[in-house]
Amino acid sequence: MEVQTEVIVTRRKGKNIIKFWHNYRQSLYGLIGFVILLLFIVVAVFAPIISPYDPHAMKGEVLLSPSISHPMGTDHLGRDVFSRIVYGTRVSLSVGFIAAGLSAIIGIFIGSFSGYYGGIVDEIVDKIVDTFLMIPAFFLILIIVAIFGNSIFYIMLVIGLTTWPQNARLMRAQALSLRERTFIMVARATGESSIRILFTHIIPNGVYPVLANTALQMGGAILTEAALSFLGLGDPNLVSWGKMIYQARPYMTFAWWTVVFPGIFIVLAVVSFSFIGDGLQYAFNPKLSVKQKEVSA
Amino acid sequence: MSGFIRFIIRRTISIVPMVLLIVLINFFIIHLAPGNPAQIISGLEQPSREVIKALEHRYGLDKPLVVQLGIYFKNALKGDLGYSYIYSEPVIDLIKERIGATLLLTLTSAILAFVSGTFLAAWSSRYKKGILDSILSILSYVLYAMPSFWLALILILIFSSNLRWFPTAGMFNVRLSLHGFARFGDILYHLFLPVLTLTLIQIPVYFRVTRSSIFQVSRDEYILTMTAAGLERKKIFNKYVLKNAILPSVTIFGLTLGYAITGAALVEIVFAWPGMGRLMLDAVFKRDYNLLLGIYFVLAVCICIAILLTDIFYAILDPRIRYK
Amino acid sequence: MERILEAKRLKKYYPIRKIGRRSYVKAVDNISFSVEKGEILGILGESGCGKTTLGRVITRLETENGGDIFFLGNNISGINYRKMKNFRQKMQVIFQNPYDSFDPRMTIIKSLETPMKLLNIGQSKKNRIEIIRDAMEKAKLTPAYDYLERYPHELSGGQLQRISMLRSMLLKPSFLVADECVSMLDASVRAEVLNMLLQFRSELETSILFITHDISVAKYMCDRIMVIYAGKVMEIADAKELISNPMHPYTKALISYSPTISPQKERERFTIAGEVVTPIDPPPGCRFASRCPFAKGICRTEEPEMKEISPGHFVACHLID
Amino acid sequence: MLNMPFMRLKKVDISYKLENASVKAVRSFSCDIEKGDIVGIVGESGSGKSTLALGIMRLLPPNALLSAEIMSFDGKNILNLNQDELRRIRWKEISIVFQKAMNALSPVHKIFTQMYDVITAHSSDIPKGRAYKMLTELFGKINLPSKVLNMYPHELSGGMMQRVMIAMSLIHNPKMIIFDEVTTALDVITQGQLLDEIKRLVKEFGLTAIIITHDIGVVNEVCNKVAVMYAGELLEYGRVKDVIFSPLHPYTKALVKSHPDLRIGNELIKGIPGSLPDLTYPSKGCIFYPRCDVRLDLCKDVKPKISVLGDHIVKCHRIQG
Repeated sequence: MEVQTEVIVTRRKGKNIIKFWHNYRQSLYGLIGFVILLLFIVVAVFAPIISPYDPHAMKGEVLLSPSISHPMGTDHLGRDVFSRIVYGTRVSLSVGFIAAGLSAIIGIFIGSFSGYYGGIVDEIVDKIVDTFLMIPAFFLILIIVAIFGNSIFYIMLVIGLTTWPQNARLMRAQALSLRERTFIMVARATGESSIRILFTHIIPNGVYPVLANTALQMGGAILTEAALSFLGLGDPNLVSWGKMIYQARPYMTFAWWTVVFPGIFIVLAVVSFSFIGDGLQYAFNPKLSVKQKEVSA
Repeated sequence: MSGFIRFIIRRTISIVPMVLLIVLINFFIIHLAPGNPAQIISGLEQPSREVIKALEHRYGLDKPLVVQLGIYFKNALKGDLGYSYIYSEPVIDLIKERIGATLLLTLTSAILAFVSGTFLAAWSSRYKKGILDSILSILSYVLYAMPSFWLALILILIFSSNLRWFPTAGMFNVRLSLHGFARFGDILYHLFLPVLTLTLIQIPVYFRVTRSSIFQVSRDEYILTMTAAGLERKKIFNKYVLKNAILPSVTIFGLTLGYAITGAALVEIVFAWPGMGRLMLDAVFKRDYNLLLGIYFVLAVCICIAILLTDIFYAILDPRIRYK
Repeated sequence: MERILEAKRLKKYYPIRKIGRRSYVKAVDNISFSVEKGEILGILGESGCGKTTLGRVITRLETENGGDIFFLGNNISGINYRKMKNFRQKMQVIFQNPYDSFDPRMTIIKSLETPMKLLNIGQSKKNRIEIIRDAMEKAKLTPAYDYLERYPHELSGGQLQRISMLRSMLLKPSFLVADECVSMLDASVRAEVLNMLLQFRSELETSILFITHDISVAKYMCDRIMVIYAGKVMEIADAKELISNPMHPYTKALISYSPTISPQKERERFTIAGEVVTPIDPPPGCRFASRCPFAKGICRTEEPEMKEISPGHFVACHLID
Repeated sequence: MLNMPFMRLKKVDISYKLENASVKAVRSFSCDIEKGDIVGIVGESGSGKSTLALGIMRLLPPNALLSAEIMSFDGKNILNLNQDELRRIRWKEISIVFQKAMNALSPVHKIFTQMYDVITAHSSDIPKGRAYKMLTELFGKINLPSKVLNMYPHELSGGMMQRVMIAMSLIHNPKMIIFDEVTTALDVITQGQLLDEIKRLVKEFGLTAIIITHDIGVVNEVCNKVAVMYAGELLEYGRVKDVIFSPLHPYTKALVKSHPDLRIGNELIKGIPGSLPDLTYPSKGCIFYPRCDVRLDLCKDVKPKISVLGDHIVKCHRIQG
């Protein structure tokens, strides 16, 4: 009998994933974003194979306009713009994933603890989150990077450490409303411990908006890194899209391609993450409460 | 009405801990930064022993950390933000000179974005699921994803370098010394591209929030009541849907200002706009921490005030808020 | 008779923040009662009268501000979470909203099995599943696996509420709080749930605190009924006695306004005006005075004492001697 | 159309188009309403009663499909009216009061503003001063103080808001008002007060009313006729005293039996086993067949015809008319 239940549970879990995908597909944007992101991942992983030239090699002629041998032209040092963009994908994607991932983890924990336990700790967390949300995080990131150094790990870490309040606020709101839900009361009344409730009920049920927001934050992190690089604060050892724009700016008026192409890729990457956020919202939109609505209607 | 005044007082008080928190962040950054805090505050590369002594005394740097924090608070709230190392001037004076230009840019674009974003949302919601709606929606994603500095560069490329319609840089023409109305016009002329850039990148936020809010409000029960009562559709939309649907965008107006001011700083650098962005860039390059922290503090306080004002405006629009 | 639960002068105040002075909603104010073994005590009142708060304080989901609760001879007021664990199995609760009583991400079997596991019922998972299946079949939720493998949103409200009752009953509690457990259900399913509750009572001799706003349901279910208004007890009596011989003006109004399907249509209404008041910093005197058609001077200055007017029938009203 | 009743509905069908299914919410609903009637439409959740009300008002959402043989009101065919004609009929001839009074008015406009807009929607040349006087008078009739006009919806209690909505429905002296679950969210006493009010107003204004509810008790309190709906179909229709006190349809009988009542003896109430049929599928036989305890073989595949016994209508194979 035990076996039978187990089988059933796993079967249902598989079904959930299918259902998730079914819902996700409802969003055309989500689908497009997913495809673009897949392409970007492929480009990032296979950068050495895809790029026709060494991104650092200053072999070609200076400021060549786009042609067959240099599809996106060359920059002021004769480096192939396309190859540099391909390598830049690595930086942007890793900044997006790691910074936003960190931000999500911190946000989920702080938000769910503070929302579920409430009390004075919650009030303090709420004030801190409010403050962080109002004040432009970018300036804080800028200051910290300017003072403490600008390696890519530092940049990711700082972005993660300064953007969690958004996630914390979403998670806190979820925890606050879940706390009043009947099944949480039931769990308390049947003696489940607070930690257990937090990890088996609150976080699994409330994490969805945070995940959708994380997709958006991945795009945000890419933009932040680009802006830092544009200010000359990017990692000096890496090729990044923002840095390409920064370096090409003086030559912009007679070599538009050096500025335009990297920018287009930034936009494309950020848009794909926004699209995915859109798709996730469809997928997570809990239709579980449909019946409840029918009753109250 | 006393409820309203009480609300304003309560909101004003609630700003205080935020300002304190910002000061706290600044304080910790100064102390965690490499180098001697006294040196940072002095704004000198190698301040003399006397200067350090004097600063240590003035800012209580020889006292325990808690006392230092207290002194730092007192100074910051008085507007004493230390000296700038590159300009050898009090940070607060440098900021005072430039904050006007930045606020002009930020507020103009924020208000324009609010108005046009809301208008576009109202307009496109009439053609729900049509082509126009789809185009606007995709456009909103793209604009949202656009780095402000890159959009600024592209606009310069098109409108200044190629078409030569607008100037590439500055706030006014330094070669002409215009006065009165002509000067005002000149500033507007210079303002156009930077404001356009900033407005464009902010429109998506308002557009999307208002659009989904119109969609939601249209399904609210009171709209059904009004329809049942035989009100004309146009009147229902213009009076009842819009006023209710605009509330979320008013809320985010304050919260978006932080985003706007970030964009503004970057755009200022591209357009050589004589605001805080330029100052910030200099500070970054020459590692003028004091100036950086000062800028951060002042901007944060400005945003807090702006949010307070939007909250009050919101309370005027929504009668429910005062009693919460 | 064995006394299962006794509440003495229970209080629960909620602070309201205002600039200047602190106000309190006195949701439960000095309420005392007791429940005997196998008895169903009805707590009857309108929205906001404090009946749900009372249920939550008793089940330790909220902490009281004063008073004592004796459960199976132990004082459980102010008891900490760890110690309460020993009583969890003995005291269960069923809530109003069946759709929300189950974690939407868990199958029914998981929701049923978890509390049993936590409270050490059944030797193994297999054993527990067998117990659950048997209980399901006894409650005519058959075939059991048809329900157990499902997610809550795939079941109807009536089914969920019956499973929710089953979940509590599997723990064999000696005391059950049923908080408006049928108010969200349709008439045709409501009867099934009520009858199931009655059946449990007779099988397990479980005492039930039956919280409801519906006097007709209270009459059907309860042995005794306690009427509360704005956080205070107005009247308490044997169910039949209370309905046939209500003494308190509020009880009279409740009975008079309750819709009925009896043919004698033209009854005389015992009319009262106004709406339910929230007890925020309530003035002295009887809480019902502001709406009572017979209120005298004393009703607004002095709080009425509980008086026993016939054996087991208590009323808090100045007008009754 | 001389011998047409005041309102005639014949074979009204309403279905909602969903993503990959269509829900038949109302199926072949027919009934006649005479002038001065107070008709209760009673049914459980999912019975289609509220959808029917929206259908009569022609206020269905865009994904709903309405078709009917006849839908006439006061000699007018309301099935073929265009948007503008509908707009002119709404509120002048028929008005509706919704269940959730709290959400039925815009939260950011004062009540007077909204009332005034409703006034000017049909008579544009009324100055504000006169409208104010008119509304004060109207509010007086419903026991509402005129200061309510200067308030916002959130400042009122549920009962007050429901009164405001009733006042609003009366502004243009309509011939008919539909009350859609207006007392469902209210407390017993407030509900009773409001029902008394409605009864009085219907007489005073010479109205015809439809009262939609899930509570047969409410029907018995105010209505003279009742239509029993189940899963979108009308199963029984007639005078209250016939339908409730000597029901013919097994569903109505079961519904009455599942109703705990204060004034009827302490007999056992009984639920109806099973649950609502899936409305996405067309039903071949009697809609109540799966839950019926007196079903015949015939009921499974053959739709019962409407049997007319005087002014009592039943849809059941066991009843021959």
